[in-house]
Amino acid sequence: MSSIAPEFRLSRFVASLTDLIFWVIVIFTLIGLPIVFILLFYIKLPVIDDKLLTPYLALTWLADPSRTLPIIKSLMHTDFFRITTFPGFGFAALLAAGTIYIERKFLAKMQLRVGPLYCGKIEGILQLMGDGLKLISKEIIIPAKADKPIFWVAPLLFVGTAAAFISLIPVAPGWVVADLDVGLLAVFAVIGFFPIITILSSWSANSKFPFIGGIRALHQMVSFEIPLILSLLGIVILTGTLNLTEIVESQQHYWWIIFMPIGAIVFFTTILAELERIPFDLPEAESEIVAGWLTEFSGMMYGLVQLGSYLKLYAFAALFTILFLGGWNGPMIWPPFPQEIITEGIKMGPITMHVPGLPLLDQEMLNGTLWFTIKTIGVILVILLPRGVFPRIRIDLLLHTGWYKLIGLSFVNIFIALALVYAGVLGPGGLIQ
Amino acid sequence: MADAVFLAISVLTIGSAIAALEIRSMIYGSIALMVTLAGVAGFFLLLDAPFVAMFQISVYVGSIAVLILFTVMLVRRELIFNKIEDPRRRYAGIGLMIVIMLGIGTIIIGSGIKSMEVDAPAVDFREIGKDFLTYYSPALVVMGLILASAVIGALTLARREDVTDEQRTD
Amino acid sequence: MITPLPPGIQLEKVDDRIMTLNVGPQHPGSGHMRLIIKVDGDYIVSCDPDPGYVHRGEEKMAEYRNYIQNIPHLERPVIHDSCNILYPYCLAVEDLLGLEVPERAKYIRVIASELNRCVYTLYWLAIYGIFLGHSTMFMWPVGDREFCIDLLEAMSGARVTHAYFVPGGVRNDLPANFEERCLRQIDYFEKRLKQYEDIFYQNPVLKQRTEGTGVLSRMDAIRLGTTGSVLRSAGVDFDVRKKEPYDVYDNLDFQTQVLKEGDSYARSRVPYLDMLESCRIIKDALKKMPKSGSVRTKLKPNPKGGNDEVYRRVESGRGSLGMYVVSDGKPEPYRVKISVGSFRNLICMPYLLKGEKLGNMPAVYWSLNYWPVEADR
Amino acid sequence: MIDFTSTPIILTIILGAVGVILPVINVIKKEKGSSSFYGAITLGALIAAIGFVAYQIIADKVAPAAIFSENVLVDDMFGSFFAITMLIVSIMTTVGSFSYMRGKAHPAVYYSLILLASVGMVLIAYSTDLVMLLVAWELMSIPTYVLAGFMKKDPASNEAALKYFLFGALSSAIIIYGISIAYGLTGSTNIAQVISGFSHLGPDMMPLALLSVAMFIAGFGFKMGLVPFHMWLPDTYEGAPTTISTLLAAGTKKAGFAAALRVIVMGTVALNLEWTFALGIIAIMTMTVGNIAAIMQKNITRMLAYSSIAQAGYILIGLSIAPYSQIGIQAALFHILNHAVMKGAAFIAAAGIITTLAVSHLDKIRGLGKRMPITSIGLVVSLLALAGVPPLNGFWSKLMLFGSAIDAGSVVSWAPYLAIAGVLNSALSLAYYGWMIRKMYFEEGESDKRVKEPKSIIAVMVFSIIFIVAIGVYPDPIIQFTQSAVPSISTVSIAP
Amino acid sequence: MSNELIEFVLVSVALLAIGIYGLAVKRNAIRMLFAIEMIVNAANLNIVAFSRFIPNSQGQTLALFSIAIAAAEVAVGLALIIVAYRMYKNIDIADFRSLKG
Amino acid sequence: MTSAGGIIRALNSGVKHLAVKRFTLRYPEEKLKFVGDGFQFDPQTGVGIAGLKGRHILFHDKCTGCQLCAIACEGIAEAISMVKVNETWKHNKKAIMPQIDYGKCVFCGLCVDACPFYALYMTNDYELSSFSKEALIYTPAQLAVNPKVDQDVEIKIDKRGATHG
Amino acid sequence: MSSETTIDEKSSETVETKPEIAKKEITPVVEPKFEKSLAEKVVSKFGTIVTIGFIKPNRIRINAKKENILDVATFIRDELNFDHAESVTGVDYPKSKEIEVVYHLGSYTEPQLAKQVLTLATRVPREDIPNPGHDSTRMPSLRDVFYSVEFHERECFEMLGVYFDGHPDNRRLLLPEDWADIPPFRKDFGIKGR
Repeated sequence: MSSIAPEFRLSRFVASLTDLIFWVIVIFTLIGLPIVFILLFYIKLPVIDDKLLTPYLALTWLADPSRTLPIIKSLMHTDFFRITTFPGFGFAALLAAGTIYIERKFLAKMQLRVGPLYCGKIEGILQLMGDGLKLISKEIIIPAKADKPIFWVAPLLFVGTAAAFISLIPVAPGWVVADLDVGLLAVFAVIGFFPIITILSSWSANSKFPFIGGIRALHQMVSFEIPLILSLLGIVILTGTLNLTEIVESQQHYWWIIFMPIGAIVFFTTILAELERIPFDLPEAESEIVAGWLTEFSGMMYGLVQLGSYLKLYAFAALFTILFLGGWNGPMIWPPFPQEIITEGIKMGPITMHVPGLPLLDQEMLNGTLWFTIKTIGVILVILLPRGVFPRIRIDLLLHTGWYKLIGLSFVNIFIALALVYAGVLGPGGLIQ
Repeated sequence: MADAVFLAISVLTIGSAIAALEIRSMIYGSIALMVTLAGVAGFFLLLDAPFVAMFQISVYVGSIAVLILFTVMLVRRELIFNKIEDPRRRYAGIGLMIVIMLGIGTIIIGSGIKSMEVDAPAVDFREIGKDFLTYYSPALVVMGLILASAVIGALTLARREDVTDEQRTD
Repeated sequence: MITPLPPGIQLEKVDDRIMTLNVGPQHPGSGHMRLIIKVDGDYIVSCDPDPGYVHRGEEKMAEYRNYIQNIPHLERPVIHDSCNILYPYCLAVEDLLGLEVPERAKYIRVIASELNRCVYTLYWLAIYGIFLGHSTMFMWPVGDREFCIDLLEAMSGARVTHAYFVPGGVRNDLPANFEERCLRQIDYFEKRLKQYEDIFYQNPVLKQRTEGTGVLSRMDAIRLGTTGSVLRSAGVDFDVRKKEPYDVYDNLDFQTQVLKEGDSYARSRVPYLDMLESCRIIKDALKKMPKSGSVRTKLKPNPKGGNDEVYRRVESGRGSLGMYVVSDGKPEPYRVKISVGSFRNLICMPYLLKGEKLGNMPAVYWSLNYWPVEADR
Repeated sequence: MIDFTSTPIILTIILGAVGVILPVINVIKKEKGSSSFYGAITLGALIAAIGFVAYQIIADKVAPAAIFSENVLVDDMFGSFFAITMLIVSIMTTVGSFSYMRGKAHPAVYYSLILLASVGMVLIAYSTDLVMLLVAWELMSIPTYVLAGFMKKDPASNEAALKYFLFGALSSAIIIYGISIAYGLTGSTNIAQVISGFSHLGPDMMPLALLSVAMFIAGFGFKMGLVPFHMWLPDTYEGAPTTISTLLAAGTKKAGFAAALRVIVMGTVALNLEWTFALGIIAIMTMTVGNIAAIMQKNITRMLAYSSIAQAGYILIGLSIAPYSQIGIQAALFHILNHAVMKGAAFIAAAGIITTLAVSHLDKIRGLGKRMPITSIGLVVSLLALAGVPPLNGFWSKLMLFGSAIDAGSVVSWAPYLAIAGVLNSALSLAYYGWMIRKMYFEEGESDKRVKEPKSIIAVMVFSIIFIVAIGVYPDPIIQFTQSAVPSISTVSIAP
Repeated sequence: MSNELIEFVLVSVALLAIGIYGLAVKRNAIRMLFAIEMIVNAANLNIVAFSRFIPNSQGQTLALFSIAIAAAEVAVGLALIIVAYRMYKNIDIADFRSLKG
Repeated sequence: MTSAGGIIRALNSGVKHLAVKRFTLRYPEEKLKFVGDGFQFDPQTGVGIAGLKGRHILFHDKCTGCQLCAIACEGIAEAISMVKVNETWKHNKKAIMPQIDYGKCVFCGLCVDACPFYALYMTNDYELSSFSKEALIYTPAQLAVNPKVDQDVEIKIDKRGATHG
Repeated sequence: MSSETTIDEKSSETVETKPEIAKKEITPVVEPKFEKSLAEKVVSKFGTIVTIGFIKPNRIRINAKKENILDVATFIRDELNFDHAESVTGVDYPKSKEIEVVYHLGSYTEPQLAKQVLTLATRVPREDIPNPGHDSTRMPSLRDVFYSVEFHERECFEMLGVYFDGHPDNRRLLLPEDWADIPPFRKDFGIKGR
């Protein structure tokens, strides 16, 4: 009927499929396995049953289900696991990916639409994967006069900085990649990198629209960093620490949002600005400047920037949870971890598995993670909400808001905190503890 | 391990310091300067002063580097690249650099700071806050005046005069 | 009465600080037109509109077709408001040919015309929303437009290019159960419209952006010969439906919506208030409409007009829309001139944008209720 | 913790608060404030400050000149002396700016920056801690960078400010480096402890200490305009707004001497070094280079700039022979005060000439004596005083300086040569001062029509003439005052 | 703490020398600013390195002060450079020749 | 404070709409139901019968080959041309019938108005896409086929909003 | 297309049966009072310079010579309070070698006049080989009288080649920059295929 759709032949399809499988196997054995072994080499090798767990041993033991768990446990002890998987990148990327899907569905619901629908049969749940595949397979186009090294590196740096931000976030008691004493200051330091990456990438594209967008982003981020920092000083005054874990622990009875609602509001507003989300998405104001500093990105570079910005979204939401909503604190709703598993072992059919202690996956950790995730998703939803409600603000009004109103409000917040400390209500040796 | 890290950071710092001055494109020069500053922050971390390190990164990367990049991008594209200098002055400069390095280096190596003991515990950064509020409190006030004057002055200088005030909303 | 004239458009002195921006025709901030904007920093020094990218010579084409064949062509400039652009043509041709329109057809015309006004205004409002970065305000009007389009489709059989009005009435009678269906949908539509207040018109961010930008004073609005929502937002009470009622508008109960401010916010609000009035008109017309009767006067196959000229105007979604038809006794008109609101409001653009911030450009530009295709004809 | 009611703290509060509030008033006030409104506020604040200092001295609440303290600031006579000097300079600048700033943009910022700079200048003299010194130094420098470039439409002002900024930033960077070494060697930033630490250093550490002191000299020398570091100075003084040149020449330069007195001299004494000889050489070089270069100038402000380099050389005589003569530092202080007034008056007169006649070339001021009589008389008097003509105050301070040099000749053999060089240089300087006076009074100008002189300039002129002549006639009280401000310098007093 | 003090001080001296070299050779205002920043950073490194071996916190306080001072200086300096650029359309101070003498 | 009130009001409105039914027609699966079958015209009374203006249907037994439809289309879209058919009808001596090019047709329905013999109607079939231009030209034989369309979804309005169901 | 239609043949001839509306003195059955009073005001002021084209309900047509059009327009603006122009139209009459320029004037300020549209028409000479802007097809611009005609006159200039003296910005508006044909709304510009 038409000349566009090629004719389908099953034999060719099967042949191409076998071809593909063959090459996958070849490439995996030639490149993948060595990479796996190299990675295993860098994992700190534990001693199990008086034997040093070499990669070879680990690989052979993996066949024996009773020995799998110790290996996984030893893996969970490593920094590698923390950085890549649980409190670090993997967990955050999972939440960020979920955020993208939630955002689209949520916004669609508010706008009386359907949102992603077809990909993945059930309400378009695989849409994100489809988008990712599309972005990966697209050609990366670089402007001819672009400054290529910076242009290439900027998206990677953006994701890297976002990942560094994530590494400072404590998810559950003891579960944080980098537990710094100066955690909050480190957060400020990391936030400072984003405008630089933005301005560099927009400059390197050598095009008018990205540059105007980049300059706007720069103005916005830099001018909102000040109320961001000031709004958090109240908490520092009250807790007397910069360590994020200690800040969470100080909220076991009361969340700081109760005492500092103004600070929370200011911080939330600055989050919106730092994330370039509506109503502060001036850098991407499409009716004036096409897509802001993202105009010239294409293919996976755009995908990386999007990944980075959603990681940033997660990180800021998590920071809000930690600072104002009590982090992982919450009533124990996770059922107690059965002691029998630790002592008796699991009986599954013919195999009885003895697990000599699983100190990592205990009740507190799971409960904390649960509460943290619930609160963070709640904050993310509230961050997403303005996108459906507000129009874009103008640049001068934005700066006016940042410099006049928010800074004033954050000083009010600081004075409230100081008053609480001097009145002896809160802080070291206060009435409420 | 620490030695390797130290070596890496020092090579990075000094190399990028030279690059910041010598690289042709001024944007790359600014990036190299940022690397230098970050390297110094790395030294601070090695020296158990995380507070100063984070402060350094926040201030230098968060504000100074942005300002420098902004200024560099403001100037015309052809000015972003260096002019070729007078080679005589260049050799004189290199000579001066070597003289200073050797001279002060000899003084330092010859002096006794090698023998200073190193087992003192690192200073807790909470001490800094106490210092600020007790001994250095007048200096802190004056510091505030400095920042105020810098902000007032920089704003007044960078403000464009030919746009009338009616056109500004605020 | 007439105050001194504002200066004409003069090209500014070339300065190295002044940058020229071509906003359009492939720019998301303009439709099928180009604005040559000179900016000094963030401020617009001059704006020179350059329409004509979709000029099709409809007026010339109309001279080669007879009065009936012109109908599908003349609605092309504004396919979202096609009933209203055909309306003056039909009125003028009726005057030329001396046709009487049946009473029921007049009411049907009014209903179709008001529904079409809603369709156009919602489309315009949706784009205004997306210009200001309000994505919900894009989706809602486009969705709610469906109610009106559905009704129009039931009436005429087409979703946008209806070709429904003919000289002497309308093409076909209303379908069965139309009154009940129309009332139900219009009631719900009115309810939906009221929800726009919360999220759009009373939104403080929107108010900040649009209030006080691009202010057009009453005197300027009159002198520049603006029309429609631009004129009414500046405090001039002028509506062709009230001032020169055509068909049955003098029987119907409605009010002219006038605001005083003359800024972008008022300009964007007047069409919205008009939509609410349109709902009232439709409900009233449905009540007063004769339940049965002829809807179309029978026409000869090739009607000829006398040696005469007629100028008729109606109130369209963008203001007064006039048709000047000159006949020389042939089946084809000798000259057709379409005087459209978009073209008349175009003259405001250089005056309102001058001295504004570049960020205000979309807000001011689209609030002028400008439809490039109609202005170019 | 330092006492809250001590002089430096009160001064900081008065001047700093007014300085910060002025721009805020400018922002809040919708209509454009006039220049004189802000000028009047500034003048009020400065007079209140100087009154407070005088009250503290008269009420005998000020400690004797001590140099050292446990705290970062000390409330002593040395500081009070410099505070009065600096505040006089600031007042002269402010009053002179009344006419200069008329119709210019941002008067509020201008006066606020003058106030903040005066806070810095005052606090330098009071500070006894290196951190405090550094911070006060910066508070003095940063507003003056801005002030030097305040005339944004004027290329000369831009260039002047940029050069001044680059050298100033370099100087503060070097000072920070010097402080770092001093801190590393002694473990403290308090000057007292630094010096005591220096005096107990082992011999292998001594080169580092010397390096530190050398860096201090270089850093302060940039501001003082000593000869190897003087190349920015004429450009800046010429290009900057002339009233600001007053502040730079008469104010910040003297603040450099205050810092030097606090740090360098003590350091050199503590280290038991022959650094005094190097200072002496620098002194001779400075005055000679300054005077010879000044002869060749054709521009009033540029000539005055070179002349101020030369005057720095005279003052340095006092510093270089400080350990050997009782009145060395006293003479230096006396000359600092005199020079502040004389140079201030000269620059303000130049500013008056530039604002009213819009000329700055020496050939253009022919017949000025008839066109602007009061300004001319003020200029002539201050020039003669600068040259050291007998009945004026410059004579007495120079006499004391050269006398102290001769006095020190009994200890070190090279000291009298300083006096000889000074006398020769004074004679040399008379050449160009006389040249200028001749142009003003004995040559026919383009017109003889009298020009209306700005009242503020007249006020400054009258004040400075009275001051110069009165001290020239009866110098005793000031000499008493300077004597009380001189800290006693000996290795004994250094060890706390 | 396996590094010795002298290593840090030597790095600091290297930075100081590079900064002075830059000031001596370069005539581009922004480059000169870079060089000054390097000297300040060298001093800061020195201070923090010394303070690691001295049992008080004055050193780190001093470093914080000097970082803040450098920030203020850079802000003013860049404003001056921008003003000069608007005037001359150039940032090379060797080309600023309105003042002679 | 009014701005804070406005912000809260807008947010409240947004949150409330999360509970409103969505108003999207899932087009390929659902098709909106139209009034009537298609547009017809009664030349006797001069009034049309409402219906969708979709693709035409041609009744071969009524078409006389009078070309009035083609003449009507002449000034509008030139979509109708008369072609020979291999049929023999008593009332159609020339054996010509309209052939419609849907690449040009604007669906105005004036050809239906022009037909005095009730031979040309419009149906509610509007899915005429094709990969080639040639496939859009419908011969009289193709036009004679009555299209089969299933359109069953209507706008439903209830308390929680309107929806297609 | 299969057949030649009759419509085509007729329209391609373009017989000029109605070249001059103005001189034919169409007399309506009932002349409305208010409109007549308005028209009489103009006639009493200018006498024979102007002629009344027609007086219909809500519509008046006044024909004027192009030399007097500025005076007539000023009078209409100042005395009759018509304050804006709704459209400016040109009608080409090749037979009489003239182009008629028609101004439709309306009023916002006077409530009585809201429903009135005053048609002010004038005629300018037409040349067979047009050279827009440089031939005799020109008339004074009404821009200084009715400000709103600015863009309309620009359109009239490019579409019919009537040059308006005194218009500040007589440039092309809608047509492309490289349009080099005769003005398209003249009758001798034919549509392709017709």
